[in-house]
Amino acid sequence: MVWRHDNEMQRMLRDSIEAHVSANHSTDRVRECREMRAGFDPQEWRAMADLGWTGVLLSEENGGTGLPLSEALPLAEVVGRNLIPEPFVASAIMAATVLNAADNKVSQVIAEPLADGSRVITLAFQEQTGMKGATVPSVTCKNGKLVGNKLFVPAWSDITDLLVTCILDGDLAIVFIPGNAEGLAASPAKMSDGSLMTTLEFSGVAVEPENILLQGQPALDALNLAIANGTLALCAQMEGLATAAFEITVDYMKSRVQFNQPISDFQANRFTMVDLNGEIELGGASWRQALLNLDENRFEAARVSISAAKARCSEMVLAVTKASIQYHGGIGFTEEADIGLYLKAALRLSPWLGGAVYHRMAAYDMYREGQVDAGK
Amino acid sequence: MVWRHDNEMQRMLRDSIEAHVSANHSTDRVRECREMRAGFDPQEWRAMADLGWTGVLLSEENGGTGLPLSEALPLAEVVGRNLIPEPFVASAIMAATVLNAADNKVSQVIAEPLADGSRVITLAFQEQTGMKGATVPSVTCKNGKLVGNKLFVPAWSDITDLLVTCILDGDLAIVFIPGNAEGLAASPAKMSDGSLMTTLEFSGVAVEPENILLQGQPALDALNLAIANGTLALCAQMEGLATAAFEITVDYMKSRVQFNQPISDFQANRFTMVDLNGEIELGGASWRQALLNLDENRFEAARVSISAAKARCSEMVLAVTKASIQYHGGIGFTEEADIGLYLKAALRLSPWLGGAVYHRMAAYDMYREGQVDAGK
Amino acid sequence: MLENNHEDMSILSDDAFRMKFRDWLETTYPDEWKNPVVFRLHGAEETRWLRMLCDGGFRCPSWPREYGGMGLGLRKQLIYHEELERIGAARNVDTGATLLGATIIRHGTDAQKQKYLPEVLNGDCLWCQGFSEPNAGSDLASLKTTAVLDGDEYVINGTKIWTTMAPFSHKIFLLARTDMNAPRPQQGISMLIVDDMKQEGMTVSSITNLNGEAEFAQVFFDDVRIPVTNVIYEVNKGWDVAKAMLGDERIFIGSPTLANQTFAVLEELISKMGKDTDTIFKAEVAKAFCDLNDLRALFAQVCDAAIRGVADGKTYSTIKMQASETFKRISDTLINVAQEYGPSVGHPDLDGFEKDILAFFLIARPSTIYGGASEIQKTIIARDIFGPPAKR
Amino acid sequence: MLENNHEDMSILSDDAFRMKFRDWLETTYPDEWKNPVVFRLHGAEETRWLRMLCDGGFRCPSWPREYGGMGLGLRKQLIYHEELERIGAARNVDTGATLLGATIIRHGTDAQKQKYLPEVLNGDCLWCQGFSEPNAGSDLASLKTTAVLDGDEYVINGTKIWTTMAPFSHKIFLLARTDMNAPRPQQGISMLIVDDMKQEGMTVSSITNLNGEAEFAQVFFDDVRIPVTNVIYEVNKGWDVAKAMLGDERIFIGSPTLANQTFAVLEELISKMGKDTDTIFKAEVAKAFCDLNDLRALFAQVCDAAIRGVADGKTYSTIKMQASETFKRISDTLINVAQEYGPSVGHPDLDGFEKDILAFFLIARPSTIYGGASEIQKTIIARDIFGPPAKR
Repeated sequence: MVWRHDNEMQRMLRDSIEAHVSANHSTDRVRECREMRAGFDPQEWRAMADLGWTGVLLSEENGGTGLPLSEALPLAEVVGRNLIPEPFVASAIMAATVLNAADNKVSQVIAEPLADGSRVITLAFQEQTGMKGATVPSVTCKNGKLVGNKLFVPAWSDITDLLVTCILDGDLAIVFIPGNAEGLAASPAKMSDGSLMTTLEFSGVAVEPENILLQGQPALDALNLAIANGTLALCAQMEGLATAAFEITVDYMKSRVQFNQPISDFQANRFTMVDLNGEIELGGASWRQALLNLDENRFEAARVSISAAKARCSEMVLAVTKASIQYHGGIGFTEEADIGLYLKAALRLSPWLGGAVYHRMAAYDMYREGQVDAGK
Repeated sequence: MVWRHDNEMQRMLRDSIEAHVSANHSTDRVRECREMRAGFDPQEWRAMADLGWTGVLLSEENGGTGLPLSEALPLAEVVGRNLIPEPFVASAIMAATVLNAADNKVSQVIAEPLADGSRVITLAFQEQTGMKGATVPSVTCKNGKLVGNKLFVPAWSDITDLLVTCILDGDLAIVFIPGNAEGLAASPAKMSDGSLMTTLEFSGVAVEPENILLQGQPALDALNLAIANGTLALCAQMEGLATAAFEITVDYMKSRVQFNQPISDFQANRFTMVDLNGEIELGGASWRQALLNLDENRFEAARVSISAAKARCSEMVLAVTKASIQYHGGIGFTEEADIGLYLKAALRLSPWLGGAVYHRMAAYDMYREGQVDAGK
Repeated sequence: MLENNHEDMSILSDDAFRMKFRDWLETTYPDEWKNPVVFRLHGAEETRWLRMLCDGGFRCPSWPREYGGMGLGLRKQLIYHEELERIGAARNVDTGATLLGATIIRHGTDAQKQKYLPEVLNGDCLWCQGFSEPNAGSDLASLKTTAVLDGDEYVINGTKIWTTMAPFSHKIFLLARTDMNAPRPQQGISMLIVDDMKQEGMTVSSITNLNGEAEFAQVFFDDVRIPVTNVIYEVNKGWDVAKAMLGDERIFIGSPTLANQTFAVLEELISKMGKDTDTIFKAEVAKAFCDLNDLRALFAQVCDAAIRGVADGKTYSTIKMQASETFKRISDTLINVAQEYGPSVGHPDLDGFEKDILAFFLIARPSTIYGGASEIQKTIIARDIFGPPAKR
Repeated sequence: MLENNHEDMSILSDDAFRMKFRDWLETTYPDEWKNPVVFRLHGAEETRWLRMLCDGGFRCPSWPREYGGMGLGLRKQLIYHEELERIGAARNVDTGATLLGATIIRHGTDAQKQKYLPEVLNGDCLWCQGFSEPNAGSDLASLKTTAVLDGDEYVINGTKIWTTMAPFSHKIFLLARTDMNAPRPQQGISMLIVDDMKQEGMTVSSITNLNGEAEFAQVFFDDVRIPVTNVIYEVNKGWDVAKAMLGDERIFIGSPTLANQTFAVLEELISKMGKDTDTIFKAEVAKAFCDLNDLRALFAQVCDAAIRGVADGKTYSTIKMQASETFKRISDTLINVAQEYGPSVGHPDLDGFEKDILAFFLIARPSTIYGGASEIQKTIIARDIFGPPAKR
């Protein structure tokens, strides 16, 4: 994709990341992490923090570098491209967005260990499958006690703390809950990529008043922005993943000889790969356009185009990795081949924050609502 | 499709038809008929009647040969394969099915000119787009007067008479209305294949008591069977059409040289045609299975499988004819090339009696209803 | 003589230019040509429109001002096209400006420039392009039309097909084989001009398309004589000239305009049919919507790349293929959603709906054939991804 | 000695046979193997099951009774498979009966029949098949394993891969090159038997698949010695023998069983997720339903044709490809409908739902690779439609 280019800051960031990744990361490490309890390595999380990854979005008051989202997304691409298992999007993008919005003394206290990589912060907001931004939570905070369940919470580990959405005095609120809080039960489920997706049950977890980070409209705005930023970063991550799988497959196809020619010479194979290349291009274009809308504060258009981008990228990353397996033949179905790691990561990322079927309809629904509003 | 075979009766019928068709029919005639007012040739309708086509399903009392549907369907295939514009399915299958169910003196009077080809009979029952069998009509028959509108009525012409569904004394009824009845206004619209699709407005058309052919459950059963038979015949017609378009395209691809080889040598083209061949096979298998269910009185299963077959065949006939245009290159986009006639006929047949999107969902809904019933 | 005496709009800000052209269009563009059911302007209509543009100072956006054009960069050219789309302008092929003119400016002699450019500018002369032949479609290099030198004239024999707007054109430029012994088929081809479509030996035979229009034709050359000065650039270098025609402007063939129009009709249709709340049909429209959204995003970004000068052949091929395939797919959706109304000739019998959806569907068919069939685009892209396949 | 002493079920009516087998299955089939989450029986489990069948008189439906089989025609074999599917039986590969046994019956010597058939019948001996090699997958004829005559022994060197159930098998039959100078790659290949997977020079190296199972292996042959009597049919005729293996029974690889199972899980899933009234997800399931419906129809009709003896290679290729592609597509739908639950290892954390949907998805992946990849099937079908492509 010669025709796309980074700006100065993006290029600097990308170069520094890629240097780190090629020195410290490999598919061997991906396999090792899959066997770890949390599916990622707290040591490496700290190393990433030292390079500024975990604080990339965090404001300077929060101990970060406060870069805009567009500058941070090359990181997400590299995370995707290299199957880096640490919870970059969940924590360094989504939780950080909420912390930036909170912007008070407590958020600084919470943000600091995220910035230095000693803790992971994750946002627990989802209570059902599929999603279209913020929904009214059933989790409540009454008399300082949090009650209810959250589903599909990513990035659960021994060093994870939580930002939890709940209803407080009839308003949406986001509260901070330490991972080891009393009354919190976690049921983590292992995913195809080795990561955990966790159901959290809050049975009267104490919420200190100073841990109420946001409430009312600011809470809703922060949640929506966190989901928007997270979805875009996830798109970038999926594009990175798909691009890497595509390249690995192209190389394999050029080397694999059947019937006296490399299988990359067979026209049907070539055309299928061209179609997939087109899907990657469309996915990449789609989330970049959505990012532009968000950057330029076209919120209505951004909502629509983020959903469209997520639909395309979710579908594309599966299409590319599935075809990659097919073109690897028997090899592709072995645990030993790296390409399977890409498929299993794609399976995890594709439905997270809402899958293709869901977002495609959501994009059109929101577009129509916007039109109807505009038409009033 | 060597592996499918006709039974004795089917083979006899097919041979006789094909002899007639090759002597009397051509794409020139298809073009001529498109310019005719009704989109078909009453002369040829009579010739087909002489060969027994119009009476193929009509019972012997009704002046026909009373063959079972399965024996009549090779005719529908030939009609599709040769783009025969006369309204075989609408009249000789659907209207005939109702007349057979009526089975009384009047039906004989009505059926006779159908059997001898002097008249066309068509069933006017549809009042909205998409369909899933019989629906409660809004057309009413009160005090001997028919009032209301029918949409998408096929086979309208100077020699067409009508069987109309309506509500009579709170029951579904099917009544006979001569095409020239007073109070009947027809608004025919020309379709891509030259045929007419007609909106009929009944503003107090007189219904003679003896022209009430069927009422209550028998009317409903007859209507459902007419739609079922018509849908299956339409599937057979679409399979015939798709098969012919496929063969024409294969021949063209073998003769068209680009880059020093016939375009049939390009693997991507070959594989796409293989996929389309698979769709034709699935479509053919699907309607034959549905026919078997209907023949063996498995009505629940028949309803499901007829919808599935219609979905597959409707989609398949468009896929095949669209690809046929693409593989004909510029030639395919000229009025002069025959292949365009196939596309235009496919456009007409595909949505008639309900399109693919509709029937796919209907098939699954009916299957689930059946399961739920069975589960009770 | 050629100089554009109108205001130099290349020095305006993008927004100022956009508003200037928009104002002009809003006061000038004929209502009867808006949101056309007829897709393209022909003949006298086209001449009228080109003259209006010329009089307004909005003619030939890409030509340098010294040749009478507007001298706009690619970004302003894109704005120009966006504004035409916004007003719902009918398409016109304008082969004279976009292909012939650009080529003459780049490769023509002074005499050719003096002779041909002014009459293109004021719309007096409409051109058509003679490249494809009955047996040289996607495989253009296998063309067989010959031009044999006879004194100071070339004598042309052969035939061209799919010559768009030939029945309405005054002149034609074509590729013909001038060296029958060249080692490779791409060599020995020259680009030639025939100054009069009605001159002796010329026959134009209209071809009616599936939609009933006669916009293109087969053109026969039977001992057609032209002066040697009617060669563009050098003899036997026609292939290079033809390739050079595919400049930045080929990006416009990847524009989502037709897909946009079709989608607008789709939305109107589903609403008129009362199916806009029917989830199952809405899902089809949602798919079309997302396809279009992403195509537009890709087009915008490829345009940026083209403006930066970094768009490559693979990128142009990608956007061309995606644009035509999306147009086709959305027109398919239009037909599917229309159900029984789909095959209606003219327009469906639906109150207040007057769009010819069948025409949209039919006109979309060849979009993946002309201007480089999808198969050709895929071959180009595959070569970029994998390298060329081994010769066997 | 080989004769089947059980009742001759080939003379029963189809219905009587069906009910007889059904009754036997219902009283005999172990509950713990029903509707398996583990897909296939291995090793000792398989031996136990084969012995149960043998004792019940239901072993080797296609073998003639004189060799101890049931001597059933294709129609009754289909009924046999339908009843196994009905009870939710686990699949077992049974290479010994379906491939090796059938081949020995057709091409083996009397000694080979006496030696090999009884132990296949009673389940004592499990076989695996050594065809594919690391560089000879779809292109089987390019295999490189050699067998060199040394006295009255062949000495085998080389390696086989994707050898299904090799870790659980006692014996292997393989293709090896016995004439290195044959003019065409298909010539000079023989089919050989190695009587002991543990004999000197044999190494079986398990390969773990994406689903974490170790059902297949790479098998290495390092100076493995076998007697010349272990050649099946004639020396250098192994290719013909291998092709002849693809008899009527290859229809079973086109069976919709796996697609059926996957669809049943899909329905259970959507209901457990409470999405069975959500139109947009239901539409995905409806598509899967229709795909399955049509596949089943096609399979039934191809079976009829096979029974009539008129199914040709194109038809077998079509049903194989459709069955595997449909299985794969429905498993894709399963994952899509599951949304966030899709990637769960084991099974999703959904009350009362214990199906491993990820395993269904992963196991579907190679279905379009093994047994003739979809690309190979398409090549075969295309040859039937168009004839072979010209040599260039």
